[in-house]
Amino acid sequence: MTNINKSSERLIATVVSNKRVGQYHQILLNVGQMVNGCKPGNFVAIKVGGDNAKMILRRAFAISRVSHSGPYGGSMELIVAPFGQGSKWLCAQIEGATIDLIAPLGTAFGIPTEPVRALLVGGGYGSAPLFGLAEVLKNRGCRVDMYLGASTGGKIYAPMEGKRSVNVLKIYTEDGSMGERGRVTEPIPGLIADGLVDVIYSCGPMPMLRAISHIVAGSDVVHQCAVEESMACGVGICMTCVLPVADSEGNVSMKRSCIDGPVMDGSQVMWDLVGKIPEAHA
Amino acid sequence: MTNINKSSERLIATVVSNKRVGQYHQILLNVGQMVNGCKPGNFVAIKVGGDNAKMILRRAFAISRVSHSGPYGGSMELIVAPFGQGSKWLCAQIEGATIDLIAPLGTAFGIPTEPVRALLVGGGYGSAPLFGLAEVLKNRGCRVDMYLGASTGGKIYAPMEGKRSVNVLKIYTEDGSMGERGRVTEPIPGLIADGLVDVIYSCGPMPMLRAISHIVAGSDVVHQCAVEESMACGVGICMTCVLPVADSEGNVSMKRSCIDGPVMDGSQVMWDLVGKIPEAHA
Amino acid sequence: MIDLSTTIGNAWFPSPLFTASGCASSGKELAQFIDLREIGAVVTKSVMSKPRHGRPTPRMAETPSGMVNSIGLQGPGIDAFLSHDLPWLVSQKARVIVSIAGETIEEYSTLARKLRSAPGISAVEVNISCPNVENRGLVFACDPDASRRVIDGVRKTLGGELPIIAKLSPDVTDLVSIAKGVVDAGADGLALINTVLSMVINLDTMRPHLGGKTGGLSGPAIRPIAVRAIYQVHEALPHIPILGMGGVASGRDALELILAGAKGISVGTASFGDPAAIITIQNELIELLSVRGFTSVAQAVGFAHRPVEESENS
Amino acid sequence: MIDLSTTIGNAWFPSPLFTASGCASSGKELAQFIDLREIGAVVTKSVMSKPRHGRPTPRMAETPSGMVNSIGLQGPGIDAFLSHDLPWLVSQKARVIVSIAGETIEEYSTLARKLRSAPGISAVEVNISCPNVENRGLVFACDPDASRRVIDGVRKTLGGELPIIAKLSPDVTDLVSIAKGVVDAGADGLALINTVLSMVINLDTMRPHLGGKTGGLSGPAIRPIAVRAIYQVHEALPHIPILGMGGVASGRDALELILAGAKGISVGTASFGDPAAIITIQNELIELLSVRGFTSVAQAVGFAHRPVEESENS
Ligand SMILES: Cc1cc2nc3c(=O)[nH]c(=O)nc-3n(C[C@H](O)[C@H](O)[C@H](O)COP(=O)(O)OP(=O)(O)OC[C@H]3O[C@@H](n4cnc5c(N)ncnc54)[C@H](O)[C@@H]3O)c2cc1C
Ligand SMILES: Cc1cc2nc3c(=O)[nH]c(=O)nc-3n(C[C@H](O)[C@H](O)[C@H](O)COP(=O)(O)OP(=O)(O)OC[C@H]3O[C@@H](n4cnc5c(N)ncnc54)[C@H](O)[C@@H]3O)c2cc1C
Ligand SMILES: Cc1cc2nc3c(=O)[nH]c(=O)nc-3n(C[C@H](O)[C@H](O)[C@H](O)COP(=O)(O)O)c2cc1C
Ligand SMILES: Cc1cc2nc3c(=O)[nH]c(=O)nc-3n(C[C@H](O)[C@H](O)[C@H](O)COP(=O)(O)O)c2cc1C
Ligand code: FES
Ligand code: FES
Repeated sequence: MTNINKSSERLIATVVSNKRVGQYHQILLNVGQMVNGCKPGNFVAIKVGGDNAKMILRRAFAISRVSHSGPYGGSMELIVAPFGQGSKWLCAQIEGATIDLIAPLGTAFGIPTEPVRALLVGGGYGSAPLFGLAEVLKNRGCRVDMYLGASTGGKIYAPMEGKRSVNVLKIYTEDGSMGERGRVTEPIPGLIADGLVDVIYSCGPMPMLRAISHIVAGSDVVHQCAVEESMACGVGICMTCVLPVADSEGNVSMKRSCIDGPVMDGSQVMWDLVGKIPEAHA
Repeated sequence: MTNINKSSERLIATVVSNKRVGQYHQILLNVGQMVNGCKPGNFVAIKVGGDNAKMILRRAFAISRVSHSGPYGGSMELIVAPFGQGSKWLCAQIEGATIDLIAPLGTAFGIPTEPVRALLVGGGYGSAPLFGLAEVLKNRGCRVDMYLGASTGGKIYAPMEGKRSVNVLKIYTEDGSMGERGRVTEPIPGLIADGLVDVIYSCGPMPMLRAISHIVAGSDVVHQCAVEESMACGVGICMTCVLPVADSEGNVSMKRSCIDGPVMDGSQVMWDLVGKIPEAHA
Repeated sequence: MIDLSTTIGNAWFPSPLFTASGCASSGKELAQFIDLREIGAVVTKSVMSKPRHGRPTPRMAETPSGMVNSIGLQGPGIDAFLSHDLPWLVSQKARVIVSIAGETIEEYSTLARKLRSAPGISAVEVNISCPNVENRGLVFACDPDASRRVIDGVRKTLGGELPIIAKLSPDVTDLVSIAKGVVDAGADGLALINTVLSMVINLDTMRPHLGGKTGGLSGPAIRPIAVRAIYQVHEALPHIPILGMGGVASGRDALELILAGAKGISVGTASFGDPAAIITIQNELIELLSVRGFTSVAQAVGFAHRPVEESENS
Repeated sequence: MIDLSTTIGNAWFPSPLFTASGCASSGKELAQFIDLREIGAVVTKSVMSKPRHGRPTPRMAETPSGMVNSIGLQGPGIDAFLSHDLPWLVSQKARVIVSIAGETIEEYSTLARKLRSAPGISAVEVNISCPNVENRGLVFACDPDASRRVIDGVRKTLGGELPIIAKLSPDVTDLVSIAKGVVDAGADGLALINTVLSMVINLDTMRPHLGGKTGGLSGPAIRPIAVRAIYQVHEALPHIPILGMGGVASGRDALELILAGAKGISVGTASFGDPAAIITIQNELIELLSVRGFTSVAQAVGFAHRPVEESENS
């Protein structure tokens, strides 16, 4: 056997609740034992549109966090932006609806064995998995700062409860409608220069991940980012979700972000080649 | 302008109720003023599967009857057999759901100006429009007998209220599970021989309509039947729903059952040519 | 305000939205649902020399996001068409593109001759996706030489008056060379695409479902094939107007085909699901164009072919 | 009990359900969801001589009941395939059909030579839907002569040991003649159909969405095209085994292709929506066959072609 997709399974889950939070929907799904295999960074692939749908591919969503004991047993939370027809369908599902999902999928954020100073950077709904991650890091004795950014306040996802595990939470919006005006990446060079960060965990739009990678380049800061590429299968069989990644010897290959990601080492992703193809193999 | 599809319109109707009756669903839709244009024999074309459906064509259903004044204004009743994915979807719609429909469509049963002895023959859900028709005929002073047939009792649709307008109601099932065992067409030759029938109105499977046409052939009995052909558009623009019909001079042409039907003169339908094509045009 | 007008050859249309041949019958049936003057033109069902019964039923099967039909060109024949259907459309002030179909090269020319003197026609669409009885039933549109000869005959008969739109089939290895051939032979525009040859087996009878066995696939399922066909042909023949069609069911679909290179859009199967679809699509298209800063349809035609700018490349 | 077994050339398979090339990667990824021994065979992603990065992203766009992909044959190359992927599949006791792809006729033969001595292979699928670099990038499968020469080269290199399945493209005017050509050149079976050439325009960038511009349409949208292709080819070449594919997502779809003439069914895009789809389809197929009174898959192959009985005709 292999380790790929290990402990992934398909499940028909029930919607426990669906609340609007800013411009997102916070959707809680009853998934039972499945929570035991879910780690921060993993994602779920959801069938959308119902039985007669013309949509044939699953949609990927980060697992925001899981709860092992709830009134309904294990549950999983998703933060969903109503974007196109699939995510809108999901956001329209009410309590009691059933959802066909496959999880947990993909790689998880690496958890340091020592207490480190961690900076968690989230863009838009990218903050979703960071709160679960913060909890784990906090339990390991890490110092956890979280910087969240978005174009506008309605796109900042930062639940009250989530803040418990975080030492500092800063919010940046481009229109200044919440927190400070500006980009979430702007303060990072200063933090690094001041030696306040050992590891950056990031999740959000690709340009944000790319910018962070460029910022940490040359420093000792480790950068683990959760990438987001268009996925047809989510389980490694279609090769649509690839991006160029260098191995330790500098050989570049097109890695699948669904099984070799979504969490990747930011320093190995060849950001300038994303959407292009590397030089032909020798 | 033209008379084709006259008074047809598209409407988003609300489901007032949806009850299981035997193997059918009795679905009541709130359609407001539209009822004024609906006559027995007309049908409705319904969009199925919801917004993201892979089903692109409407489904046709006979208008079972309309009520002008209800608690919700005008309403329309359909009797639907859950057959394939479209009709199953419709049967699954609950009170309050909205339905995209176009109605009234097609020809209606011709109503005699004099009181006649009318025999209404229904097969399966084909009885649906006959109860509304019976009411109209009764009000014109006609004697109305109704014979309903199906393979089994669960497929007989004969609502209590409907029986008011009917002088005699007889039921035939092939398995004998309800009414008399046998086919609904069996007693008809006797009735005709005894001179008890002036007009037969029929609605049901094509073989039943064909059998009745053969029975009345040579007699003076008028046969108005509501045919059922597979329809892509329901409004006369696709030419999928045709069947061979002779005009008074005996010229056969392929008539559209959606606009030249569904109610047709049974003596003009070339039953032996259905599913074939007539000789080439001279 | 968006300038919706478009031209094909010397014909001018106030809107780029047309019915698709065979999907609006003669126009009468739609008049209850839409005002025929509001659309670019009614493209009539392909008419042949003689009246025709068409293929046996069943004539259609629904498939995922599509349908397969085998109508077989049922129709009244050109004479009845010219004496009944056309005058009615003209009386309604609808613009009309007449689609013609034949079984021989001669039949197409005969049809063209009859159209020549008929008033009120904006253009002729030549449906060459018909079996050529003179050549083993090989579909004209699948044979570069026969395609060319059909258009050549129609051109010669029509003279320069009416624009000719050659309607091509996607069921060919090299669409661009067929397109070039018919343009050389005198076509002013191209209609892309006709239906895709398909089949459905009925699982009850366990035989082909359609009376005509094979049929043509249409509807949203084929839209990506239509986009590719239009893009390829517009790339090769950027100055030839294309009437695009294949699965257009919304303004976004219409815009996709226009960006690929279509100057006009025919709406076919979508009208079966909603007889007023063409008007909805037109309104959605106006909205989508204006959001993108276009002030005319013409600006958007083939826009997907524009060279990549340096800034995008980085 | 239904006898599910099927054969292609001298290869025997316990089930007619196969993965589709490029839709199961190397097999490892699916092993969490299905037992690879339960299906007919794993058809591997087409492998080329050298490792390849494939096409730039985006590589896919969803379309109504379908998707368009342009992966561009990303893969590790034949040597890595033979030293890693194949031994793993063999260790799992999975039956394996290796799909090969090349840019020159010579490359196909080279690949065949390497497969010849590799243990554990049931058959070779030759994906000829690749651009021929020696002939203006014209896809082999669209060129009758090049198709034949590829198969001829592979046949000569392989000798008689391994069955050869030639995988054809539907994007041709005359599929039957291409099929006949490759059978004459030594193909034991045919795989029908590869994806349909398509394009999607992105309405935000207003350019072709895929990095590779055009791509291949797959999924339920193309099923009616696949059924037609299989039916046509089975009619012309009733004794040649066909591995059918194109939009199969349920047991009913698999049965439809089998009735049209397929001896085996590859499940591609449906596995993206559900990695265990192939097992569900297999179970549904068993049920549908038995309801219809079949005791084996073999009885149903091409059943839609049986002559019409008198009783049906009346
Ligand atoms: C690993 C991963 C985690 C994600 N986590 C979240 C999350 O927590 N919350 C959230 O709201 N969204 C998340 N997304 C993005 C989400 O998958 C897309 O917004 C969604 O698939 C859009 O589907 P649609 O039908 O609404 O849009 P459409 O545009 O109709 O989708 C068409 C196709 O494009 C793909 N697609 C469209 N947008 C994206 C995108 N941004 N990324 C990847 N594929 C896309 C779809 O999956 C689908 O196959 C995540 C994506 C990935 C890959
Ligand atoms: C004028 C008319 C009146 C009808 N009245 C009723 C009624 O009162 N109650 C009722 O239950 N059914 C009625 N039917 C039949 C009903 O339209 C079909 O059962 C229904 O369309 C099946 O759709 P589906 O999606 O469930 O089946 P599917 O088999 O999935 O349908 C696929 C396609 O085939 C067509 N089709 C399938 N079966 C039939 C059929 N028997 N007749 C016509 N088209 C068919 C569908 O419309 C659809 O386009 C009527 C049909 C017509 C033409
Ligand atoms: C029922 C039906 C009948 C058609 N009849 C014709 C025809 O007579 N002549 C013609 O050129 N095309 C005919 N077509 C093809 C359409 O005009 C159009 O090219 C094709 O359906 C693709 O567009 P759509 O997906 O919008 O329907 C027909 C299509 C359908 C569905
Ligand atoms: C993402 C993707 C990758 C594919 N890669 C290959 C390939 O490498 N070789 C090949 O012969 N066919 C390839 N195909 C075609 C499939 O094997 C199959 O012929 C086609 O997708 C139709 O089947 P489906 O509708 O079940 O997917 C690919 C298809 C998809 C969707
Ligand atoms: S999404 Fe299919 S391989 Fe990653
Ligand atoms: S259903 Fe389209 S013409 Fe009758």
